[in-house]
Formats: sequence, structure tokens, C-alpha cells
Amino acid sequence: MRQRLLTINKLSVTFGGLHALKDLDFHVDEGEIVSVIGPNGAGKTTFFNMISGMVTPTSGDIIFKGESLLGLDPNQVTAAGIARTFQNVRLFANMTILENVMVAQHCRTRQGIWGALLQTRSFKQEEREIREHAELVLSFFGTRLVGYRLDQPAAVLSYANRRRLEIARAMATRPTVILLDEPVAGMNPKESAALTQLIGELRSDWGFTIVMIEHDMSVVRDVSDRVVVLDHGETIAQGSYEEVSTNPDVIEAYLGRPAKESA
Amino acid sequence: MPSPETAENTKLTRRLGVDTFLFFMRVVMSTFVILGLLMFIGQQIDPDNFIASRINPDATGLTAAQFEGLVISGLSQGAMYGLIALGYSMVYGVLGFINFAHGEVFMVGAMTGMITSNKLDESGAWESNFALSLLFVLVIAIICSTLTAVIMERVAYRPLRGSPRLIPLITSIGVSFFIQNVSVVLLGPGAKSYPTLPDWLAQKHELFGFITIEGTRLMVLVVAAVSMVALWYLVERTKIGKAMRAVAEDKEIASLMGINVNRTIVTTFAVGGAMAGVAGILWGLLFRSVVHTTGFLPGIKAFSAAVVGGIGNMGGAMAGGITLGSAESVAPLILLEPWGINGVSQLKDAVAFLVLIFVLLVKPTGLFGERLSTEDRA
Amino acid sequence: MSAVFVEPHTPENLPARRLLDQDWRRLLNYGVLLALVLVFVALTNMPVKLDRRMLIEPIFSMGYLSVFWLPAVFGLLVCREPVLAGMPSYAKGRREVLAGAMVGLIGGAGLSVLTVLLDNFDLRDPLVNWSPQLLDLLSFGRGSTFGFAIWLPIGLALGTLGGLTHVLSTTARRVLGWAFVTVVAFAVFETVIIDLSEGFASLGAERVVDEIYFIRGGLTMHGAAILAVCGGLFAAFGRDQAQRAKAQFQALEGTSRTRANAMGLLACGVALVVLPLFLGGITNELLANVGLFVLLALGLNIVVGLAGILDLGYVAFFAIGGYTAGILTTTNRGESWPDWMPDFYWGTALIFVVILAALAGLFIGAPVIRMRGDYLAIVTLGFGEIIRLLFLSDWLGGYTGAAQGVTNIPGVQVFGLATVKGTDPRAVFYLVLFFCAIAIYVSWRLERSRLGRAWMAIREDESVAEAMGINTVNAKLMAFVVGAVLASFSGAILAAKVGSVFPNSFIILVSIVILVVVIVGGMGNIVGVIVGSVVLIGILGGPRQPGLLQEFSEYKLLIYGVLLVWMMLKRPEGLVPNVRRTRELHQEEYLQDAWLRGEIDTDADSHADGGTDAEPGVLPT
Amino acid sequence: MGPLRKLLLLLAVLALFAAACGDDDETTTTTGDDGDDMAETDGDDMADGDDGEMMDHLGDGSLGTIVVEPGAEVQVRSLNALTGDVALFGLPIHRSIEIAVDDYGDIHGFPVTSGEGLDDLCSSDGGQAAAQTIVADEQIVGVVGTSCSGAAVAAAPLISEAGIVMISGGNTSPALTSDLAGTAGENYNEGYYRTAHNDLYQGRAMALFVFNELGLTTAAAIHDGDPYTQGLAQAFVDAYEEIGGEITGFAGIAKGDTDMVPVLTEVAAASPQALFFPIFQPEGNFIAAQAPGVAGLEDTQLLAADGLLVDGYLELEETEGMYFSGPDARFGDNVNQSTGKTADDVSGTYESLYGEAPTSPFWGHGYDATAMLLDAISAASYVDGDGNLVIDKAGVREFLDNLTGYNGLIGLINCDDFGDCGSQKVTIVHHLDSDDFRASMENVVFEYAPS
Repeated sequence: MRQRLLTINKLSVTFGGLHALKDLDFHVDEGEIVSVIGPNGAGKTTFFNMISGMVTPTSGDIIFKGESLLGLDPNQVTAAGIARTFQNVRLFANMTILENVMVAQHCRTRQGIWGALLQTRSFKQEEREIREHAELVLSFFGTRLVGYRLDQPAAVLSYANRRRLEIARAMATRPTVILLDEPVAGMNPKESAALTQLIGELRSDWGFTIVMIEHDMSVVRDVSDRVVVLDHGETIAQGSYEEVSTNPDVIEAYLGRPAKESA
Repeated sequence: MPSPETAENTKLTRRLGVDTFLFFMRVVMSTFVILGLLMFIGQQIDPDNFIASRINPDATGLTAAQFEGLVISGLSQGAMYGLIALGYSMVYGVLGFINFAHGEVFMVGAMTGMITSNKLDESGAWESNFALSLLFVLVIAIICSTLTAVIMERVAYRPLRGSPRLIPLITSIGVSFFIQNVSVVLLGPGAKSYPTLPDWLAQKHELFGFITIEGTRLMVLVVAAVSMVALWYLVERTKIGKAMRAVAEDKEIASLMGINVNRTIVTTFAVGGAMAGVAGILWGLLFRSVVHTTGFLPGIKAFSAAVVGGIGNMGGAMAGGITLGSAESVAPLILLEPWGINGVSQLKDAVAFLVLIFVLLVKPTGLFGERLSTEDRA
Repeated sequence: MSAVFVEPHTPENLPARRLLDQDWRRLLNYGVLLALVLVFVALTNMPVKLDRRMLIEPIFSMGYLSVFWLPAVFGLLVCREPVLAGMPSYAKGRREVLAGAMVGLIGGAGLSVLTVLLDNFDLRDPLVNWSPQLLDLLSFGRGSTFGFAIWLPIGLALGTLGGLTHVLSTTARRVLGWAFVTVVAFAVFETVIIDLSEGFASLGAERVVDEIYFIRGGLTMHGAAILAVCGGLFAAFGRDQAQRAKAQFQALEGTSRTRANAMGLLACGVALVVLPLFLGGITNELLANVGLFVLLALGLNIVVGLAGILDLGYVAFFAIGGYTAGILTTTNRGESWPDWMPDFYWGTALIFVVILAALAGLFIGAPVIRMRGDYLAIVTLGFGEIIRLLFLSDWLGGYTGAAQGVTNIPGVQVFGLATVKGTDPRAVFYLVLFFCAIAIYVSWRLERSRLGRAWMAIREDESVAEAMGINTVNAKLMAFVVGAVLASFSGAILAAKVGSVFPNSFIILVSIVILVVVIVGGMGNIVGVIVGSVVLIGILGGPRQPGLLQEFSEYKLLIYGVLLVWMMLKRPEGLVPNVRRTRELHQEEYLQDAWLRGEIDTDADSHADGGTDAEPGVLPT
Repeated sequence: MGPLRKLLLLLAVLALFAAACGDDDETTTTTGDDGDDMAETDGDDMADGDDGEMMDHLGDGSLGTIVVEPGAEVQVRSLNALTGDVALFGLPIHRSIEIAVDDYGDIHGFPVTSGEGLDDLCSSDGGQAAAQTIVADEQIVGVVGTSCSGAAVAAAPLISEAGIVMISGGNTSPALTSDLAGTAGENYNEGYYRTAHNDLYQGRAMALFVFNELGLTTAAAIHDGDPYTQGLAQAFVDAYEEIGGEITGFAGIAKGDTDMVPVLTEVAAASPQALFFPIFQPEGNFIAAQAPGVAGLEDTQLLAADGLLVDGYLELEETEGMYFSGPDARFGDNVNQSTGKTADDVSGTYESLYGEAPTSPFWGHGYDATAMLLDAISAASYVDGDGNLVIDKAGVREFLDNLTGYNGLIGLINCDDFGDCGSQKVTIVHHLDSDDFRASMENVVFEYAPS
């Protein structure tokens, strides 16, 4: 029996009267890969924003490792071990690729002004570690993001590589749980297949637990242990991919709606 | 990968030191205000009560007449802040940046008013036919300040649309500098005064039996109210107003809806400029003196007023102006002096800024709430 | 305006256009604009004011220069077209010359009209400079009709000159440009050069100077000629070598590059340490003032340039530094201070200065840190004003001396050996130099540290930075504190240098001038900031410090304003751009250039470099 | 910014050049340039001047001499606030200096020039920097300025150290000279003189007038945070309390304030009989205009000082009935003994040259200061054998130290031991008619001339 990592009870949020999420219950176990799917405006991204502390819920609770995350700033949530990526890629476009990943380790490092000014041994040591870890993380994506690319601004990267870099940035925060917001959006089948593979390894080799919003059903089918379907801010079904995909409510929810959300 | 810190051994702290500090600040400021107020009331009841005799020995309460004078001057000052603030507020609402140079637009209005009125005075028209010449002066001033605002937008701000947020702000600081110093090098650094006003304007009048108020201050209040209403009508009831609000909400969509965004923005600047022009003339009539720096501090305070009232919000701007104006004229005497602070009037500007800070600490969106497009709220 | 990164080496592969194939509209616009600018300059009284200042005795004064340079520049600009990398462009020819001439003519007409108006109308009531002297100057003392007649040909000639520069070969253009600039520079910087020459008397520098300069004011004719030749020669030959050296330096890689850098730094350091010995009072004073602003600007650069917080109340920390140092060290202190309070040494006082500044940074920073960018600007500005008003107020007068300020500040005792104070600018300069070195080191180290990266991330996208685990509040507060401390150093030195502190040295204007310095120099770039201070404070002068061009003191702020707007519109990255900022400000151009260099990785590219088997991750093996 | 780049490069080249050829003969040059060294060397060639035929002149050469070669000009400088909000105070002084130099003509056949006007920026750091540029030029004999006391505090030590003199037409702070009781102020320096009167005179004059002549026993004062106005207001308050009056309020405004009702209400609380506000325009206008409207000040007597004794202010109706303290403003027919010009001539020239009336009454002080300086120079200089004009720095000071009974535009000038030369007479005028304010300027109701 795997240990319960993240539990969400009766979570609701309303923006000016309209319910973005209504009494949402949700949980993730250690080492699980859970996919959250649902038609446009089902509140998936709001759901992520709430977990990562960018939006504060109107009611309900978020328990992470037995501690409530309510009232924490996003950076504290990240420090607690929940990293995320963004649906519309948001890199530090003018910082180099290496810097993008180095800066993400901020909450895991401690050196302050004095270390930097006096160039203490511990400071140099830490800088080295940060760099090594960054390169390690980047090399996870093969040769795409390393080598001569390290010192290029993130702006020059292709769309697919930006998504990869975002994932790398999330990994670099040394999280327990990674929230992936449409990781393969805008990738061609080949690339998404490759990425699906990598998502699998994020769990197997790196031991991350993963919650993922995705529209690409093949990806969802391939990696997820469990699928949760949201519609109008409510869970309408959950279970294995097969169960969910045959669930009438889900089909109803998707019926006549475009299966792909425009990023 | 060896690492000192991992998710496991990270301590979670709910409250940052900063928040505690800010909470503390709010409490201190509020208590300071409340106590000051109480002590002031105490002074009014008995100038040498036991507290006053300790804290502020030379305490002498204010007479009703003095208090009334303070309030009226505060209101009229505030009304002018409000008029200028409207310009800031509109531009901020539409473009999402502080047009720092708006204060100078106001100064241009006052300057041109000064020049025209003096010319009229030489020709004798000022005395023989005051009303007409005042109208003339007003028109000239409005035209000039409107032009200034529009040219400003065209030359300095339009090319910068869509550039990083701070860029246009910094540019506007430069523009403000430029206009100020153009006035210095062309018109000289000295203070220039308006011609004397006819008595019915200069003298005090009895109103409803119990208020005595100078004609000029009364005029300021009336004009402010009128132009406020006019503006409200323009923005809420006319097509161009609709366009403005649409552009303020979302430029792309607005342009998709067939609204000429550029023209709308220009109009916004123009209207703001006109308001500033009116304020400039009122200023000239009220204080009868104008310098190249006339625009700077009032401009900044007017922006503060816009923020205090909730930026992008017309009513808020005027209300904020009134609040700030009355605060800076009344607060020093009724809040600071009871604390035994001497020479409080020197701290007038400080008070104005403290009001701004206090409001932003307590209600970050201003007293009456912001009205901004989504990307500006971010 | 594109291609900021790759030199546009474009083949002039299109023939020159026909003579009358002009863009008449643009031509007219430029002409009218020129006319307006000329009239404006004339009415600012610049020509009259600067006429006293001879550049070349007896023919050419700075007053005329202030008018003459405009038509030439406009004549040059009117045919300037953006050269796009790789795009074909027209060859330049008679057409451009004609255009320049026309523009110049229209511009000249503006002044002709002005002279006539000056003669016949009296607008002196609003326009204070509507004076007979101006008329006299514009008509070369020969009456308005002559003035009217003469300005048309002058404008024409100058405009043509501007247009001609298009036709000249690059070398010729460069040679002439350099000859001109050299002459003007030597004429303008007369004071400092004479000052220098005394330092190098032993090398006969004084003899040289006596040769090229008139007794006082302006170059001699032959002096000008000599300089022009030197400048031209340098441009023709020396400059190529310089550039070749530069190219070589840039070609260097890795360690050798860093070694070269180190050498360069060392050379500069030595130069800075040795130079003051040879400089006279004026130059040292000037450099000391520049140094003070370098300190301030470096501090603000951390706040604005790195962390992206627009702090308009920065002068507050300058004031706090100055007053703390002043009050602690002065020998006649405000009466409200307890008698047992000792007169500190400056060094000891500095400790308190730093502590107080840091606290002030926290105190001012905390409330504003979460505010939106422009609210923050206005509120910090408010704080700056509040601090000044408190120092000025009679309420605290017993402590701060109110309007009378703090006087009789002894200066800096160096181990009881000597006392550094204003009467010895050289010593002050060394003091400033020392602290500048510290400031440079600090900004350099912090930029390349965990904190520096956090600041950059915040500047890029605050909410993402926060989501990536950066405690933005603390990081920004840190920026505030570091900036505050650097500014307070500057204040403390000012107190010791001037020997007195007055509230009116700490007006809002100072904050804004520092901002201009940072921006003109190049935000987020140490070298840029230093260059900015040297150029602006050294040449134009600061709000309370005269610069080299004392004649310009009345126009200083005007020029600052123009400069600020112009930089923002034309070159927001500053004189010495910081690569990163530039990318931010010209992103698409940057990408375009990267694309030209084939560095953009398209998805195809991403397949190429990471071919399937090259990736352990993709195929299970 | 192309040119800027080039200028930069040029500077850089210069710097490197200096560094490069600096190292080899460092030792020989280090004692190259310093005011004092030059002074000594000059002292020597003055000695050989002695061998040649030598006219009698003041000075023992102890501070060295300045040699002006034939064809060159005698250099003096004007150092006043030319920009900023006090420009309207400094500009008149600066301009009157230029007029005075033109009027004065040659010294022993040598023309005089005041060069480019230097700007003290009305601040200590500005004054210091300007002073540096002055002392760096060994040809400069004397300075007329500064207009702001704050600037003088920092400038005077430098000037004094260089052995030359500075005569201010605008400083009034007692700290710069003495407390008039024989003890030097903390910022007094040798070689500092001023034609402007000491604040203490004026403060006392006004106090006496209000208390004795007008018989008002309660008074309030308002200043605008400028060192000058604050100092003067303070002087008035001290003197007034000393002679037994009661001060009911001492308030300040901020420069740029327009709405004076709050500050007026502040002082009105105890409804004083007299209100003294020695400030400048435009703030002065607002107080005069708004005071009558404030409850408690309806019948308070308004008093101001020389800062407001200007046409632009007197022509305002609301200023009628006010009293103004200041230097004896009956300049009109006063003649400057050195140039022979009357005040009217000078102000006439002024207006024709600069297109506006002087914005402060200190133009007279600037004019006299210049004339005195030039007199001192001619008294302390002689033409030596080879036709050079030799000026003895010590002589210049000697002349000014012993200057008595000098007729200037501002009246009779005597210098005391601490450089206070300001015509010892402070007058108070009563302003009656804004249409004929010239008359008001002459309408003296009280004179204060100690000793």
C-alpha cells in the first residue's frame, strides 16, 4: 500500500459568482501518475494554480504529507516539494538555458550575500553543485539542451524544447510531486511519444510523483495509473483509463466538443 | 546528487516577517491617527486638559471659523487635484502606465492662461469685459494643454506601446523634465502672476447663511463639479466613451470590434489634457501665480489621489483628490499638532504621501476599487 | 534599426535614384522640424549665452556651434534609411545631397523669419530671451535684412554639407568626422586639458597647450588646424589598428581571453591610481563628483537594473548616509543631542551609516515590495520626499539642524596621518575611488550569485519566479538593502567632502538624475553605469555639481530630459548595452539575427541534433 | 550618441596617454600644481620685481602675487546661484557684477573680465566645486559671491586657503562672519567679506520696530525652509523675545506650497498682532493674499523682508499696508564712488540688458561688492619694469580690511573685523500704494544703524 501524498477535500473556488471548482475531492499516492482531463473550462488549470498556491480556494483544504498547504505562498509550496509547469510556456526568456535551471534550485540552496561577496568555500561548493545538478537535469533530455545551448537564451529554443526546458526547470526544484500542464501540447506525434517515455522515467528513474493535465488521449493512456475527469469544476469520473474512457458521463461531457484545447 | 536541502527537510512557515511588520505598521499608523484625533477633540473641549498640558502645552483649539476655512481650502485644493487626477486615471485605465508628464500639461494650461490674461489685461479687456475674456482665456488654455497632451502621446508614448512596463513610465519622467525646463528657458525662472480679479470673484460670500467662502474657491468647486459631470456623461453615455472603456478592457478585442484604438487613445489623452487645462486656469485664478514647477508636485499628488481613489475609476479620482486635498490641509493641525509636533505645516506634503501609503497598505486597490484591464491587474 | 547584433555588411547593389526622385513629404517634415528646432534653440538664448565661449579664436564661438550643427545633422538624417541585414539598399548620390540642401534651406528660412520678427515685434513680455542681443547675434551685427538674407545660404550650405556625407567614402567620412570631433573636443574641454597639461609639465605639455590654445578661451587657428590633422590621421590609420586589436581581443577564447580581461582591468586600475597624481584640482574635483554618482548609480542599478524595481525615492538613502555621517562626526551638533555623545571618527560613523541605511532599506522596502511596478515608483518617490522633509523640519531641527543643515564636518581621518576633506580634491578622489572599487566588486559578485539569478528571474516574470520557489519578497528586499547601503556610502563621503550637509542637496531631482545616469549608461551593466556617470555628471554636471560644460548649467535639466526621452525611444539599452537587457528590449530583432546566424533551433533542428538513437531516453534499449 | 562615444574614446586615450608617460618622471611632477606652491614661486619673482622700479602699493607680498602680462586681462569671477528656484535671487547679483565690471573700466590700463559666471547651485557641494575651479586658476584675483550662505560655507575655506578674497552680495548668515558681538562665526574664514547685511541686524531691526514703533506685543514668524529665510525668521524671533515680546508661533512652509491656509491657521491659533514672513515669491504672494481670509488674522499686521521687496511683489494690491525690512532701498540717487554711476543708471542698464526688473534688491550689493574688489585690486597692484601688472594678494585683503566710508549704491560701507561690510543701516519701509510702489520703496518709517 503506497503512502498518501496529496489529499484534497471539498475544494471550491468562485470567481465573482461563477464556480471554477466545486467541492472537489482528489488524492495522489506516492509514485503515482495521475492524469486530469476534461473539456475546455473544466477548471483544470485553476486546479493546478490552487495546488501551487497561486489562487487561494474559497473553501476546502489541501493536505500535503499531512500538512495543509492553505495560506502558503507559491514559493513555499514549491519548497514543500510541489513543482509545476505552465500550459502556455513561461520561461525566463532572456536568461540562458543553464540559468533557467540553476535559478530553479533557489529554494534548495542557502548561500546569501556574504557568501557571494567573500567567495567562501561553501559558496563555491554550492555554486558547483547547483551547476552540476542543472546539467544533470538537462542531460535527461539528451543532447538537446546541453553543450553549446547551455549559454544561449531560452528565447531561441523551439517550442518543443521550451516545454522540455520547463520540465527540466520543475525537476531542478527537487520536488516530490510534479504538476505537468499539457506537457506535449504542440508537439508532433514522434516527440510526444518520446516525451511520454520520459514522463514514465521521471517516475521510474527519478522517483517523482506526477499529476498531469493532458488532452492527448494516447499519452494519457500510455502513462497514467489513474485518470480523473473534471467538468464544470466537478469530478465526474475517475479510475483507470479504460474505465473512464467508457464512462457515459465522460463521453457525454466531451460529446460534440473539440477534443483538443487550443493552447 | 548530494544536496543540503531537499523537500523533506524544508521547514514551512506560514507568515513572512514582512507581513508581520506590515500588520504592525498598519496598527501603529491607525492608533497614531485615532489617538491624535482624540487628543484634538480633547483640546477643543479644554485647551489645557491634563494630556494636552503634557504633550502639547501651547495647545489652543481651533475656532469654528478657522476650521471651516481649513475645510474649504482643503476642498478647493482637492477639487483641483481631482481634476488633474482624472487625466492620470483615464490614461492609466486605457494604457496602464503613469503619464508622469500630465502634471506639466496642467502647468502648460496655467502658463498659457497667465500669458493670455496678462495680454488681455494690457488691452483693458480683462477689466471691461471680465466674463468674456475669462472664457477666452479658458478656451486658449484648454486648446494648448490638449495639444501638449496629444503631441506628447504621438511623439513619446505611441512608439513605446507594448514595450516593457517601466519604459514608458521612465519616458514620461523625461517628458515632464523637458516641458518644465522648456518653460524655464523660454519664459524665465521667475514666478509670474495673473492680473487682479474683479471683486465679486475675489471677495468672500455668504452661502446659505452659514458658509463664508471666497468667490474663487466657490468657482473652483462649481467648475470641478460641472466638468466632473460632463466627463461622466462623455465616458458613460457617448459612443466615444464606450470605445474608451472597450479599449481599456482589452485593446486587441476592441480593435477586432472595429474600434480605432489609436484614435481612442488620442481622445483619452485629449480629454485628460482638457481637464488639466481647466484645472490650470482655476489654479491661476485661485493663487494668481504660476512657476515652471507649478505642475510637478501637484501632478504627483494628483496621481496619488487617483491611486487613493482607485485608479481607472472616474468617481474615485475626484473623491481621492478631495480626500487628499482635505487631508493635507486639515490633518497636520488636527492629527499632528496634538502630538506636540511643532511646525506641522512643513510636513504637509509628507502627510499627503503618508495618506497614499496608508491607503495602499490597508486597501491596495484604492478606496473605490480599481477599474483596469486584465493584463494591468496582473 | 534592425540588426543590432550583426554588422550589416550589405552590398550597395541598387543604382542611385534619380535626382528628383525625392520623398518630398519626408523632406518637408524634416525641413519644418529643423526650422522649429532652430528657432527654439535661438529662443532658449543658447547662442547668446554661449557666444562668449570661444572655440576657435576669433572666428568660431560655441554659441554659433549650438546653431550650426543642427542643419548639418538634419541634412544627414533626412536620407538615412534603415539598412536591413542582407537586404539590398540604394547607392547614395546627388539625390541625397539635394535633399540635405533643401532641408537646410527650409531650416535656415526659419531663422531668417525669426530675425525679421525679432526686429519688428517685441514679444519680450512672455519670451524673456526675445532680446536685441539675440537679434544682434543672428544678424551678425549687420541689421535684420542682412540676417534675413544670410541665413538662407548658411542653412543651404550646412544642409548640403550634411547631405554630402552620404556621398563620401567611409574612410573620408571617418577622417572628417574625427578631425571635427577632435577640434571640438579639445576646444570644449579646454579647462580640463590645461589642467592636465600642468600635471605633465615635465613633458612640455604646457608648451604644447600654449601653442594650441589662445591666452584664454578657444583654440588658436593653427592650433585647430594641427588638431584637425592629428584627428584625421588617427582616424585614417590609428583607428584601424585599434579595431584590429579589438577584433583580436574578441577572437580570444577561454583562458587567454580571461587573462586579457585581467590585464585590461589591471591596466585601468593602475591608471586610475596613478592618474590623479598628474591631475589638477579641477579634474580631481570633477572625478570625485563623478565617483559619488558612480556609487549612487551602481546602487540604483542593482535595484532597477537587476531586480527591475523602479525606485524613485533612492535619494532618501543618499540623505540618510550623508546626515548620519555628518551628525556623528560634526563638531557643532544640534542642541537636542545628549552632551555625552562623542564626536565619532568618520570610519566609526560609517558603521552606523551602514546599519541605518540597511534598516531604512528594509523599512521603506517592506511596504512597497508587493505593489505593482508604477505604484511602487510613486510611493518610493513619496518616501524620498518624506525623508527630506523630516530632515528639513523644525520639529527635528534640534537633531538635524533643519534648514541650517549640519556644518563643521571635519572630514576623514586616515589613521591620524592625514585628514581627507574638500580642500584636497585629490585625496577625496582616492577615497571615492576606494569605495567605487568596493561597489563594483559587490555588484559584480552579486550579479553572478544565487541572489543575482533570483533578481533576474524576478525582473523577467515575477509570478513564475515565485512558482519556481524564489521568495520574491525577501529577494527584492535584499536588492533594496544593498542599494541603500551603496547610496549611503556616497552620502557619507559627500558629508566628509563638502564639510556640511543641507537638506536641499537631497531633492527628488537627485533620484531622477541618478535614474537618467543608469539608463543612459545602460541598465544592469556595471561598465555602462560608470560610463553614464562620466558622460552625464562629468560633462553636463549633476543636480548640485557643476560639470565640465559650466556654460550649460541652465540647459542641463533640459538636456537631461531630452536625453532620457531620446534614449528610451531610440536606444533603451543604453550607451553600453547589457546583452540580456538588449535581448529583452529588441527580442524579435535578436531572434531575427540569431536566425540569420542559423542559431534558432527549429523543431527540425531539434531532431537533427538529438537524433533518435542519440537519445537514451526515447528508445528502450 | 555617436559623438558621445567618440568623446569617450578620446577621454580614454588621454587617460591612458597620461598613465603611460606618467610613471617615468612621477617624482619630478608630483609637486606640480597647487595654489600655494604657485603663490610661493610668484612671491619670488615679485622679489625681483622689487629690484626693478616699484610703485607704492598695499600689501607685503606675504600671500604671493599675481602677474598679469600685457595684453591679458585681470581675472575676477562671479559665483552665484544662476539656476534653480533661487536663481531669481542670484541672477540679479550676477548680472549687476557684469554691469559693474563694464562700468569700472581698466585697472592701470589693464582690462578686467569676470569671465563666465559660475553657478554655486545654491548648495554647499555646488559652491565647493565652483571654488575648486576658481582656485585652480592662479590668474584669478577675487570672487564676487556666493549668493547662498550654504554655498559660501563650503567655498570660503578654499578661497581663503588660496590667498584670494571673496565678497558676497547675498550671504547674510551670521555663521559666516560674526555674531556682531566680537566672536567669529563657526564658518568664518580669512579673506571673506560681504556687502549684504548680517541677519542679526535685520532680525533685530524688525523686532525693535514691531515692538517699540508699532507697539505690538505678540508676533508670529513664517519661513520657507530656505537657510536664509529660516535664519532671518529665527533672528527676529530671538530678538523679539529678548526685548520682551511674545512669540505665538514659528511655522514653516515648503517651497512650492500654494495653499497657505493651513500654515496661516497654525499661527492664527493664538491670533498674533504681527506676522513676519521673510520669504520669497511666489509663496509670499499666497500668504499676503490668503492671510486676511483666515479667522484670527483679519487685523494682523503683515511684515516681510528684502526677499519680497521687489517690483513683482509690491505691485500686487493685497500687499498694500505691509512693512518691509531690508537694506536702505533708497538706492535712487546713491552714487557708487568708484564708477560714478547712480543706482538709477545701473538699474536702467540692467533692464535694458536683461529685459526684466531685478528680481531681488541685492543687485546693488553685487554691484558695490564688485566695485570694492576692483578698487582693492588697483590699490594693491602696480606695473613693473616689463609692463606686467603685479597684484599683491595680501594687499587686496589689506585694502578691504581697512575699508571705511565707502560710498556705494547701497549707502555707506564700512568693513568690520569679520568681513561684515554691509551698509550698517537696515531700514523698514511702509508700502502704501501698489500703483506707485517706487514711492513706497522710499517711504522709510524706521532706520536701524547700530554703533
